[in-house]
Amino acid sequence: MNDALFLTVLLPALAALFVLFVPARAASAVRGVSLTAQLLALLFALAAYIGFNKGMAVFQFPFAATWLTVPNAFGTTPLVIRFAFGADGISMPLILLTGVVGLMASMRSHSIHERVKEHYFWQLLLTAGLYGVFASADLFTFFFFLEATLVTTYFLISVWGNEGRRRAATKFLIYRGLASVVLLAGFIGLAYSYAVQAQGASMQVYLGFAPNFLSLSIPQLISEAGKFQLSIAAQDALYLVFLLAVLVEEAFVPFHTWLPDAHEQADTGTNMLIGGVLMKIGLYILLRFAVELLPQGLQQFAWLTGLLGVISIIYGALVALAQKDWRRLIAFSSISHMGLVLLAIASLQAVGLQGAVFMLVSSGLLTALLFYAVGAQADRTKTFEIKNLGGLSKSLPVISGVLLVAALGSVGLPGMSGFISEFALFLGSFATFPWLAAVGTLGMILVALYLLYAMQRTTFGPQRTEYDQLADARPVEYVAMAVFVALVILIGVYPSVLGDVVHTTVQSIAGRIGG
Amino acid sequence: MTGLAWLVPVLPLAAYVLLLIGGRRLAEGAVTSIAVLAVAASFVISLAIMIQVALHGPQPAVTFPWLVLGSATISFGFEVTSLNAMMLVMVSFVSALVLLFSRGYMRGDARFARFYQYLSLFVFAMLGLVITSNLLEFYIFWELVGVCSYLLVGFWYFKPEAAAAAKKAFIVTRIGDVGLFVGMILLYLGFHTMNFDTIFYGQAVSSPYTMAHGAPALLFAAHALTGPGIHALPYGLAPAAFVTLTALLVFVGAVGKSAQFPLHVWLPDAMEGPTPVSALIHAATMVAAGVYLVARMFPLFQASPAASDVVAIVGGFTAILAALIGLTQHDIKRVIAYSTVSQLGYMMLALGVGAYVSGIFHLMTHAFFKALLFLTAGSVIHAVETQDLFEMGGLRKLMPLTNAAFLAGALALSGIPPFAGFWSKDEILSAAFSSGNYVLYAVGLIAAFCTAFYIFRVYFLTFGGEYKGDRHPHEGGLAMTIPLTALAVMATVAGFFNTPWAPWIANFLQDRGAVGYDPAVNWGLMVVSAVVGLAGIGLAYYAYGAPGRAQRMAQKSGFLYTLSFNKFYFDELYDRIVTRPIRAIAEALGFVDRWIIDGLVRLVSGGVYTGGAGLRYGNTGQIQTYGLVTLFGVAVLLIIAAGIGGVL
Amino acid sequence: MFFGMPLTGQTVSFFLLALLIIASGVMLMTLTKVMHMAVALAGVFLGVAGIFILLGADFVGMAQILVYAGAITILMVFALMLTQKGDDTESPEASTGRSLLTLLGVVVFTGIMLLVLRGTTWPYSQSAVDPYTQPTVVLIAQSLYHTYTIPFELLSLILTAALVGSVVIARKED
Amino acid sequence: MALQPFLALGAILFAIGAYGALTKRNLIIVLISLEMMLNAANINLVAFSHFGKTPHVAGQVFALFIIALGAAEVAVGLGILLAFFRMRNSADVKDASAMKW
Repeated sequence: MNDALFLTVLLPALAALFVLFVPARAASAVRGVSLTAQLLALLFALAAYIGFNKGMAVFQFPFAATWLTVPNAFGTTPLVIRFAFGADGISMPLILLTGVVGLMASMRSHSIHERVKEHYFWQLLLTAGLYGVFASADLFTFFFFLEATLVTTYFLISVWGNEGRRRAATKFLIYRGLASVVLLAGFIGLAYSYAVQAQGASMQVYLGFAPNFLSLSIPQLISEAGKFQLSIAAQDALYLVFLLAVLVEEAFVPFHTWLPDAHEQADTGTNMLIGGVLMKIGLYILLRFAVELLPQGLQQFAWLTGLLGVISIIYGALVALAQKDWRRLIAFSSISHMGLVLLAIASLQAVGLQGAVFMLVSSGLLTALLFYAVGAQADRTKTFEIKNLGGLSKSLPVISGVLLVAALGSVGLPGMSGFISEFALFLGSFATFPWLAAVGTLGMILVALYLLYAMQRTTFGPQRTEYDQLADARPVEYVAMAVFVALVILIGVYPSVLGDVVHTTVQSIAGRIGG
Repeated sequence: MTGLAWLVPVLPLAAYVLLLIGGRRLAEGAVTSIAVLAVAASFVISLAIMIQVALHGPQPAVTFPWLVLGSATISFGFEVTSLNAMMLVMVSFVSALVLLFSRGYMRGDARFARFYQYLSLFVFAMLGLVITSNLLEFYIFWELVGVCSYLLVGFWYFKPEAAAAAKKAFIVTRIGDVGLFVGMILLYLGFHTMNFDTIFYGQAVSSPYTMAHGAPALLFAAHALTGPGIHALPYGLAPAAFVTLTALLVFVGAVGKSAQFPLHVWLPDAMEGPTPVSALIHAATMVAAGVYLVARMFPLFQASPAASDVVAIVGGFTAILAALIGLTQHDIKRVIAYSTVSQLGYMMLALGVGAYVSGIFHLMTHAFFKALLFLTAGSVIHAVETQDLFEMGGLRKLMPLTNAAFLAGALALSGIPPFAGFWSKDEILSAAFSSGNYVLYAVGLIAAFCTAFYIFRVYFLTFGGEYKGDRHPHEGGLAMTIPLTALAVMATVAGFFNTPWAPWIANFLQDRGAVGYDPAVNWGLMVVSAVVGLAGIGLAYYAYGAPGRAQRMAQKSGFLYTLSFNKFYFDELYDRIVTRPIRAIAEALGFVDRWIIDGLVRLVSGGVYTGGAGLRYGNTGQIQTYGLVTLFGVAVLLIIAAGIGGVL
Repeated sequence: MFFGMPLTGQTVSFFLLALLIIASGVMLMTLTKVMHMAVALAGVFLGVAGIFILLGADFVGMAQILVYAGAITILMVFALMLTQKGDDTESPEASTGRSLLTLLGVVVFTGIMLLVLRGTTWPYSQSAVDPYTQPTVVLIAQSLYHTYTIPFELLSLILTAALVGSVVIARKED
Repeated sequence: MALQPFLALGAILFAIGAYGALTKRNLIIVLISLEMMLNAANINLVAFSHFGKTPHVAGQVFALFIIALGAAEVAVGLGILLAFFRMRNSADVKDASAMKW
């Protein structure tokens, strides 16, 4: 049981290695292995989620293995590079989200017929990387898995994408690589500052001084953050570094142009993983590192963070209104929704943070579902162009219905996960930044505007003759879409299923940062 | 019985689930039976609850925790007060009849079961909205009502107008919803609770102190101004300002849902949906929700005179505006739709001047006669297959039952005694008069005149004269006639529930003390409103009794006619100042995004690429050149090293 | 005294050898005829060998004569002859500009080096006599077969590989 | 005798070799110049071996290694040169520029 988390990360990676030894001709064997591994990983994640102690705000299911020891790195203390895992109330839901989206993306990849083996290899590795990012309890481990997601996604886009895939993949790689570099600087600064501070040698962090140990362990950093505070100057500087990394990582305006391009070019399974999970990492970084370890830096720049969030909300929504391709529209919609999360984090309220985690999960599920439904539609109509679609309710009632559910969920309809997320995060942000939040609510109107517009053009209206003979959802698609819809509605109707896991952790963070 | 109140909304939900699972395999009759029986059972339970409330007073709210949010727990639950007991009865009654009527109207539709499925969900959402004890839960059902109306208005999705109307309805009401959403959040920030009672009275008061408790406004004001909430009021707002702000935000929600000016534009377009849907939306569910919201939040509005004034003025303005537009429309359903907007304006007017009972009473009577009017219109449309008034005529002889029913509804709407509308509308007008709002009274009176004119215009054009079409109109089946009869009876007699000499409803709603403002009986005003109504009918008879006269009248009124016919150009105005600018901004931003922001990115990457390609030419392949450069490099390094005195 | 050094036999021979080396080097850079160049090349290598012997490294000096002055010089001459096309003059010269530029670089470099040499205090043992207690051959042998066994063996490997490799590369493909 | 004259000689010889390696266009002369530079390094090694703070024979050993490696280098270099000459019918450095762009 205690190893469930570690196994969750390990399984897809092992399966990826295993896939390498399956002959390429045995495509169905490859699919079978991949699906089994994803399913098992999901089950382990589920087991961890169920076994998660909701009353505790610490990292649970700890697992640590030393990978490398640099002896005498700091005087006589060695520098220990570890693979360490653990999950708290913030990461646990995201791990489960990874499992669900990973499995569904794997099912979705049935429509891949070229270089099948490689596709599943990279997909499994990407899943392992995503699990690893959320499950890691060590800065090094985190960064390791973050880079793993970067490389794997690059290959997934650049090999199985559409015509412009090379360009989009390179853009993706450069942007996120850049974000990683900035993030690495932030990590080093964070670990150094805390080490210096813990040693009590100096109140100011400066480069010439080397502490005589360095801890990369996230729980330890958090516990140190509970004992003392970094200097304001250090917090401010580090927070800005993290914010910059997250802005690029999470495709916030104006560093966003890589996301629509990537989504437009990638295949549907990859899009589900990117939109559903990968695009949550940036805000997870902010929640994990900025909020917990740099509270004063966040407080200092909360207005900036909130403002950037609102800009992304409104800008993303307005640009989404002008998009002609479903995938680009979803990309901008996701930018807009992530702006809400940024606004919520800036609020520094327990409710807002809870709403932020809710929104990450909800938007993950809904974005993946939107991509799935749109992909299923495009499988049949061969187009993602909104203006080339129309009247699909007639020939594809089930897929259209699911698309409608996903759209309404994104709009924030009560009874689905989007609403409770929006409610909680606006509750937090109205308490702290009423004007920013008031502008942010415009996004709630705009999202209805662009999604319903696209819906109306796609599924409503007179049926086009070329779409008369389309076949509706196959059983495998039924299953995938039903799982998503069920989860979205479950969270919407009974949010405690998610809220109880998140609550204690968020509450303890808020208590510590005095929000 | 009140313990079973949760069954009232759950039964239609069960019907929805049942139809969702097995709807396609069931025959039309079975589908109808499931849905109608579920709602009818709800009606029976509601009736029992209402009787119990009348006998024993309201019951305490039943709640259970739903979500722990921050440091507070949000509970869900339901409660039965006199207000929502009455609403439950009214909603379930009208809904059951509309569901039954749809059996005939939708016969043979390819998605018959789907239609009933949506209707059941719609009814569930409305009943849930009524019964809830908590603002967040209220909002959830409120949005669900909106979505159901979206689905139902766009039911014939293959009609582009229907799809556009559904979208418009959703987005326009969404604007109001956001106002309510913000109001709800502010209320929560101020009072740290979502429960209505706790918001109004500072504590979760149990049965004797629900809505109908004596002088709630004072209690609320005391709570808001001096109670524990004062420390929690956000942004350092003064209590009075805070109450006004939240009340106005809540009212924005009601404006959207109840199609009040300036968000009234969606309701007439929503006529593109099937007629039973219109009946349901206009009578019992969607638009009633807005009025119900204001009534439910009445203490909040009572505590803020400014907000109340806004409610009254918006209501009055909407009443006259919609009535004027209704004068000239050609589409039978549109006329009735504008009449709904207008009547909802009356209700808002009533609530705004503090006439709580009158507003709710009018909501009830209106539900009966408006459902009746829509269903008769549906019956007519079903028979003649057109909605244009000028292609009908002479149906009095061909469809006698429909004729009688429509006449009852029209008389009720016009406020002719003793029909239902007379009593409620008169109460509103006398409340406006006796509260000193003479302008609003005058506006209401003019609107009443217009109302009588336009509805009898419809009557004379539809049922009078000779039939102009080439079909053979006849009455619908039992499924259509039974609801018509039942509603016609109600439209005729419902007014007697609350006559000046027997104010049953007023007593029921205020069984624990007066709420708001109850005008004294004023026989003079009653005569005036009856005369105005009759005058409107007389003018309609004069204009449409002889051919060509109406046209001359229209020509004489000139541009006023054009203005009214084009609905005062509100659609065009919004198109110019809202829709198109937003779309233009979106397109411009899309352009900026693609060519300027991404263009900058491409410029940077292109610059790097070009720079790299240029530098490549430095790579000549001439090893001696490399060596020479290296030599100079080493020399420079050495000079530097010598200059700074070594590098170690 | 000669340049601040006592005018001993050692000093004189050093300056003579240095003169030989530099003169041969400069000649090598200026001459064009192959045979003249061969002579100049031999002069440089022999002069260096002399310097080695002067420094008491007689074994290295001998090796220098054998390998450089003997084998490599001959090899170079052969290669030069093999690649001559008709006339026995050197193939086209580099441009004057490049030559001058290179000269400038070289002079700057040398100048700095010499200045640094002059300015540095070298911690050396000022022994006029041979510092080695044993014949250098013995010392070198001990060093090679004890301390540097593995590099020594690797070197033999490299030589073999170079031998085979150059044959493979230079062989006519047919 | 002192250390500096030897080091100075080494520097001058190195400079001459560098000049040749950078200006001569015949590949063989370039190779020869490189050998001269190696020799200059050897002079330094041996000089340090003799005049070092604690004189040690290791300097001579390294000089021997360099001589051996120089020989190997010349062998391979000439092999490449012959192949190149056969291919291009030229021994000009300027023609050996395939590794550009």
